[in-house]
Amino acid sequence: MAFYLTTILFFPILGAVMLAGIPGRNRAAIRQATLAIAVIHFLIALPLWWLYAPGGADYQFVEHVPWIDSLGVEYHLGVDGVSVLLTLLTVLLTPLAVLGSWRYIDHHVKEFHILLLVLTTGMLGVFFALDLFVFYVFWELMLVPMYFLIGVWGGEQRVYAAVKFFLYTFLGGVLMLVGILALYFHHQGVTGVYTTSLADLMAIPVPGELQLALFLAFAIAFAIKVPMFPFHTWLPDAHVQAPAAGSVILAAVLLKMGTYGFYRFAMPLFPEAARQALPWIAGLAVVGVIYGAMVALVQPNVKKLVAYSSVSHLGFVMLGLFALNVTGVQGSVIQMINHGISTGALFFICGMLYERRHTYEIAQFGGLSTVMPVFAVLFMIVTLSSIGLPGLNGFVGEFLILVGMFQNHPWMTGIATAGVILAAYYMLRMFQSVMFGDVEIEANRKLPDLSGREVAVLLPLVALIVWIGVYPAPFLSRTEPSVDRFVERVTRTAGTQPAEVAELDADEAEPPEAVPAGLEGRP
Amino acid sequence: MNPEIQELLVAYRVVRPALFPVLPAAVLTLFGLLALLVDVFELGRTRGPAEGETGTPIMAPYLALIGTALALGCVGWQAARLETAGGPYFSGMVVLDGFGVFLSGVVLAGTLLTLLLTIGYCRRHDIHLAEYYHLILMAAAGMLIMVLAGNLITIFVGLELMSVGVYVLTGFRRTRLRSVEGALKYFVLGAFSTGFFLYGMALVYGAAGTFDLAGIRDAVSVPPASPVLLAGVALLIVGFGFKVALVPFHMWSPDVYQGAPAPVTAFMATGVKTAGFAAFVRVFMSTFDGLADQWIPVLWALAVLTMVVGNVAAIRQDDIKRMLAYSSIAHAGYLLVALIAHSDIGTAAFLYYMAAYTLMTMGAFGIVIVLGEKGTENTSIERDYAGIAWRHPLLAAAMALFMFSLTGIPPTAGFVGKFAILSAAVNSGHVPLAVLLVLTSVISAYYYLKVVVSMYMRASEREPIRSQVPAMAAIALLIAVVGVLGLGIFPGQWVEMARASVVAVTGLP
Amino acid sequence: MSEVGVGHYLTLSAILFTIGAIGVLTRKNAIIVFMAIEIMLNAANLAFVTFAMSIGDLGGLVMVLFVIAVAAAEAAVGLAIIVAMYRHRETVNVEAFTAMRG
Amino acid sequence: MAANWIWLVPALPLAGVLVNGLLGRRIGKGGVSVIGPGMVGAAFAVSLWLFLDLAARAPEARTLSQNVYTWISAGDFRASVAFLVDPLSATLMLVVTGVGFLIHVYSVGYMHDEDRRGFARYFTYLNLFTFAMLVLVMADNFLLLFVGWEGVGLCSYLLIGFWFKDRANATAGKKAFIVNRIGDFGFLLGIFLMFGAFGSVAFADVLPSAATVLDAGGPLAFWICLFLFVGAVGKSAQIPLYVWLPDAMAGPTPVSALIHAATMVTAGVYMVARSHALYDMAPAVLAIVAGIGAATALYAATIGLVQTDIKKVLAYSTISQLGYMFLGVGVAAYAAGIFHLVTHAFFKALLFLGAGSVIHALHGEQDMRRMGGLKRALPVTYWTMLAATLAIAGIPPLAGFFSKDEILWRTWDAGHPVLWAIGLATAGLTALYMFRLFFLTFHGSFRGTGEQRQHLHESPPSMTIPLTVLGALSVVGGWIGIPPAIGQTLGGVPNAIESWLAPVFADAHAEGAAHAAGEAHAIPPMEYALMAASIAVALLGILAARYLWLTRPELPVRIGLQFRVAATVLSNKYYVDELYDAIVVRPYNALSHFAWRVIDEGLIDGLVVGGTGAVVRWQSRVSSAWQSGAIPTYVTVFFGGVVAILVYYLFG
Repeated sequence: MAFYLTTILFFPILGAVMLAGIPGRNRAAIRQATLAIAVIHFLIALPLWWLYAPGGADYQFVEHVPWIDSLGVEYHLGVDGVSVLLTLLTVLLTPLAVLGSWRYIDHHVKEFHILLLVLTTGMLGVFFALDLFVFYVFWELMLVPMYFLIGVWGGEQRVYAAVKFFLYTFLGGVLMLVGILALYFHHQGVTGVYTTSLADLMAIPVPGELQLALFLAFAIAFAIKVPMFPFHTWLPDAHVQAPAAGSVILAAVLLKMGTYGFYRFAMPLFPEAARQALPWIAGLAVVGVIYGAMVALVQPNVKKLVAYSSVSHLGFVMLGLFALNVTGVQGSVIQMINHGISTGALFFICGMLYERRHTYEIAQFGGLSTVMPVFAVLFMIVTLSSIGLPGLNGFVGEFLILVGMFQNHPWMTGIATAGVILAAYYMLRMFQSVMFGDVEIEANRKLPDLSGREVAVLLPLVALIVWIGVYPAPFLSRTEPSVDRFVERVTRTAGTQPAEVAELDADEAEPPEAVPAGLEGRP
Repeated sequence: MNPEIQELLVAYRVVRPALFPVLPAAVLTLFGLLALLVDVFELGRTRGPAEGETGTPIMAPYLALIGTALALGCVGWQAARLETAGGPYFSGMVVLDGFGVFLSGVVLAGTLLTLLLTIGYCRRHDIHLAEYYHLILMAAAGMLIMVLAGNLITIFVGLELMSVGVYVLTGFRRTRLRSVEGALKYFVLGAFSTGFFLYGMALVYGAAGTFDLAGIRDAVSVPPASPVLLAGVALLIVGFGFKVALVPFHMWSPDVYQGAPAPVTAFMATGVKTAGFAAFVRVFMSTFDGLADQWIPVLWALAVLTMVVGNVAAIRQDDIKRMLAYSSIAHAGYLLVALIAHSDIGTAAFLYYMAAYTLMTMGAFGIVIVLGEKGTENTSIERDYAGIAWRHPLLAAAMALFMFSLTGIPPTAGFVGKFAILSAAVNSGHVPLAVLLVLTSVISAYYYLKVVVSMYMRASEREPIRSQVPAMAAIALLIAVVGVLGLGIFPGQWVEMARASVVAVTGLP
Repeated sequence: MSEVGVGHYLTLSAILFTIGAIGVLTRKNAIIVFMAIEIMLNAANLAFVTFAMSIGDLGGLVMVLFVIAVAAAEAAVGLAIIVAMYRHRETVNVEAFTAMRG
Repeated sequence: MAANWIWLVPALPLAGVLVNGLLGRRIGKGGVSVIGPGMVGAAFAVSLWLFLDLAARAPEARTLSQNVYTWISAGDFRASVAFLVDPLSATLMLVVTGVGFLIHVYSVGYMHDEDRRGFARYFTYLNLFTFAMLVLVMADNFLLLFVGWEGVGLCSYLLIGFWFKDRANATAGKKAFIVNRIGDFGFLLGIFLMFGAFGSVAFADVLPSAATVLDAGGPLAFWICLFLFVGAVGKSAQIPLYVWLPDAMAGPTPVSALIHAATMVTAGVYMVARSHALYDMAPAVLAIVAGIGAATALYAATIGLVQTDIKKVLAYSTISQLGYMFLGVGVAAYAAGIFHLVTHAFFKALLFLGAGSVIHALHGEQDMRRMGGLKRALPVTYWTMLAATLAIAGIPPLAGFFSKDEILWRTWDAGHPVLWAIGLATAGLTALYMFRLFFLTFHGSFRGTGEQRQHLHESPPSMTIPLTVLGALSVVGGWIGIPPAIGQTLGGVPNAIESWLAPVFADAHAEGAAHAAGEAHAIPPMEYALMAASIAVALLGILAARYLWLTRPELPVRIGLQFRVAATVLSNKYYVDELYDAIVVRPYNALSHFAWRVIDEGLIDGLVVGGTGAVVRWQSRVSSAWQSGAIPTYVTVFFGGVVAILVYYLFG
């Protein structure tokens, strides 16, 4: 198990290389091969679910290999509960994305699948990285394949959307890079050691003003990715233009990198600044919740509507992170997964609509329940999940976020809670326009219902929607210790820092008790 | 034994170690002359198509290649022997230090790649003169001299050897207006700047009483600086600024880059810039070390202007060579930031970036070169590059890699280089400069992406480019690709090497 | 007072240099521009010689030799370029060559 | 142990959902007809068993609970899927499964014309509803209650829009869901506050300690209760969130009977009663509850008076009766509120089913102006409807009389004469509009088309049997709650329901407990007087209805013309929908549009992002302009640079 994470991380690249050997003309073979690779990848990563020991070390499956000695950069990977869940989400969505693109992608099939696999590696790297340099490398790396996915296989405005996506994210990224460097030299100034290791950087106190500035540098990068209001305008364009699989990955995983960034880097590294900025960020999150819901309401385009709904949903996630208590953060984490599942499914659904009618205009549909009953059922469940119906996954996350946040910031939460009304409004309105009523447009009269392949795409997601909604305990329990530590770290006051750090070190030095044999703790 | 021979041997034993630092330059010169000579005697040429016409030189290109490779080997030898290498050489006119050796390697790598790319280019565009190779080697020799110079005179000589060669190379396709126009502009402005450079040298000489870099440092280390010295420094900044194309001394470069034959442009963008910066950095980091407070503000302003103007102007270019010219102006701005950092970290960053920059720029021009067709270089991004990704997938992928590297996206050499420069800037407290650097990089992303967009996301509306990649060019491109990725993914030893090379530069004799 | 000193030589050199520079700035004829540049180089030569004499160092004089050699080389190349240019446009007006711009 | 089998009650309908939903098309209509009602019937049987098990215990030991699993546990927050069966929930379980079973059976007949897929879908939804409603009433914590709460809302949405091909139906469903969500928003805030105050949302933690944690009349208690009540207002269609219920009549009629009359809409009443320990700490909110209840009762009754759609009349009647229930719980007569809930479930379900039978017979006709004289054609329907109408009108000894009177008396007794008067007036109006409906439908002459007349037929047994059963319940249902005032005269007949519920309500309401225990104490003479008054008012209403719509049918028209403004306002339901549309929906939509077009596309994307791009492009043009291509320009710029640096060094 020494290089378990590395195996997971680079397996898709290996797959991509193999794929490169298949002649581009043989599309079926490429699709099948990619599917096989993605499924194997999923199976390789799946044991994480069991092998990860929630009560064990902070980070597990840790890998530590010197990389750039002179800069103090190490190839340092590890996962905690949150990254385990996000990893599994990622590896689950990749095969589904392949399946979902089976017919959607009809040109340059080989290149598409290669990029999809490379993208997977990029995303996983972000979730595994315990070194800021490594993190940044993967953060930017995944930009490239996504850029191509949008730009080459997207809709009419694809180039504009792709470039906008790239520039927005890149802008945030480079500012963060300056922040990383400032922190790096600050650490060197304090300890005399050059390092980009997250744990080491977390161990030193950062003076107030510097901390705030650095936090902002990180926060802007992540806020763009989340995306938080008002940094969100790249999202609708990117989503509308991206091919179905691209939208799915974008919504389900890429956006999580923003919130994950807050969780893993921005907030633990700069806890005091995070607390100082809390009213602003939480305020923006609340605005995002309401604003996203409002703008979603008036969209004439299904995909754009779902895109704006993401702005709203991720506002909830941000709110939960800044609840700064375990309940809220747990909700936030579970909501990251939920959003990935539900919105991922919604974008698959958009893709299925598009495959049939080559349009996303809501007005072009109507009455589809009659002609596509199976589709109607699945679409309905996903819609309900998205509006947070209790018993489905969305509710668990939203409720925990709100109940957690409410304990600290009742007014903001009160406003954000109104989001649940608005969500019902725009989602049901869209659902009704697409699915209910009589079939009025001739082209819709003979639409085929979902094929077996399409059902296979949606079914796992729907199963998860119900599972998390009904029995979220396995998910919550896996993240609870990690979230505990996060909350403890972020809420700790400055005065107690040295002692706490020492304690932390002591903890790390002890062999983790609950880790099964053969798993490494932190060295 | 014949006493004369013995005498010669003794002389050789004395001379040999003294020649050691200039060995690569000597090898280049030798082979350059050889290439010219064999051609003069019409050796190694194919028969011309008609009686009395010249054929294609066969031997000259390979002589040039071999010479460059040998020179590179000599640099390797130098690197290996660096620690035991004594000095001073040529009374201090030449220094042999890690800094110089590293950059010699970079220059020669650039030259080698240029040559590899040139051979196919010349064949395609019917350039059948061996002088071409001769000039490249001589210019490269000039560059090496600049890189190792320990004296302002040496710098000047190297500079001129390089410049004159490149003037001619720029106008080499003399039947084409643009080539000649480029040469004219380069020449007039180059000579003009030489005037300033010389006058600056004179003033510094007047203030310090010597041309020797170490001597000048000793002389000027006592403040306050006299106005004569400051004026001299100012004019040296102008002179170097011209060679490396800093705004506002950059205006020649877009026109010249666009007009010159593509391999020459590549050579200029890499070799000339490297050599210019090498001397620039050496003079300012060591010789004018004590005057840092005086020159940093000026360079600061120039860096800001260079990064902004270079990047901003690039976004509206359609000609890829012109776009790359502006891009190289912008990169000069980044490199200047490393100099402004005024620290070992900064210098190491400079070295690393120079290597990375050479590889990625060379790669980008390499693609430009191989995509040319007989009679046209196919340089329009919008028209010629549209949709080539699906016709030439490997070339396009490589081009995309170079573009992303120039943008600074990991895992490429460009990213690590930018990381290094940013580190240096932040470490020295030039955070605003660092922020400006990254913001202008975002602008740069726009025009680099434009190339990618055109290649991958636009449909071609012209008849397809028929282009075969000559084997030599393929090797060059492969080297560039491997280099860009290698320096990006495993930058460790290169960073290490750059760091180690810096130690020596401060220990200037 | 009336002794011709370093200051005078340097002033002359500076004046020459300025004349040369202004020549480059104002004249359009490539050959005249080139000659103006030569004036600048020679102004620098004058400065070298002056400083060399005042310091008592040979370096400056050596430098002048290099400059003269380089100027000759540049003249050769420069004139060749001007000839090539004339072949294209039948003019040596530098403003006539603006095929590349922007 | 009975407690170990509690889960079976909700699980049975859930099994029905799975079978009907997944295999519905395979097992066919016949299979679905067995599974759908069968599962609910089985749930009823289990409920009955649990009820008997409870009844066999000592009053203070009448609590069964079962923790199925921990649902959510995150940080301090914990919520379980756990069920509580106590007298209150047992009562509701019986109502839900019992009435639910009858309506399921009825539906088999009513929905007969649906195709296979639709039939299965219908029973899937209906079973799902039963499941959710059972979760709601059996939950042992507020969060699980909320699950059921939203679950029933979902089913309501699905069933209202069951015939989704007509966009109006789907729209009505959507409206119901969204308006309910507004209430749920309040409910959620209430839960948040409660969790903050108590650190738990379980009944067992919150309710017993309410008196110690909350200050009586304090702001915390006030806000918790008020927010919870907002939820109740939404779900139980009270002012100002009642607007969805009349539209909800778009659903199939059995659905209206089950969801929009008998069970779901009473969830608010149940919830207030369940959390009475909290409400007792917030008298101000109780006053609001009572006030809104009374106002809604009267208000809806006035609208009901002029509606012509038979189901709309019943819908407004439901709103009105729910108002009564809130009036009851608002004056802390929780048992009385629940009592009315139970009796109302019987007679209102019956009224809807009867109306359904009529509609069925008339092939979908719902306008009373095209009915009349159906007495002969639909005898079973007629007689059962009569029982129900009398019950709702409050004629003794039918069900409605006892429960309604109990509420009125307790209102008076609690010192709210004004609310009592409103209640009384409403009682009169209820009798009036219900008999208007009755007379217009069954008496007089038939006003429909000839074709309709030919096809008039009594409904099949699957429909008439439930009608009969409910008819019987409407008659006798009230006898479980005979007030002492009558009970003592009858020889000590106890108030069964009150004493049954006493363990639930006793702790907070000592007086009620004593009252309920059937202890003989002086009956104030006022109680008899008020009783007489309400009977008189009811009779008056019936007579007036008879006069207006049977004897002088042209008179209502004349009155309408006379008071044209009032009539228009009433028949347009006080223009409240239009009002909401104007002050909420349209501004919200307009604002959304503004946010999109102006803020998103204009300000952020246009001005900031586009502006940045424009500035860069403009700069680029400027740079290009300098790059003129002419050597003199280049030299000049170059020289400018030289001069600038020299000036900086020599003069700077």
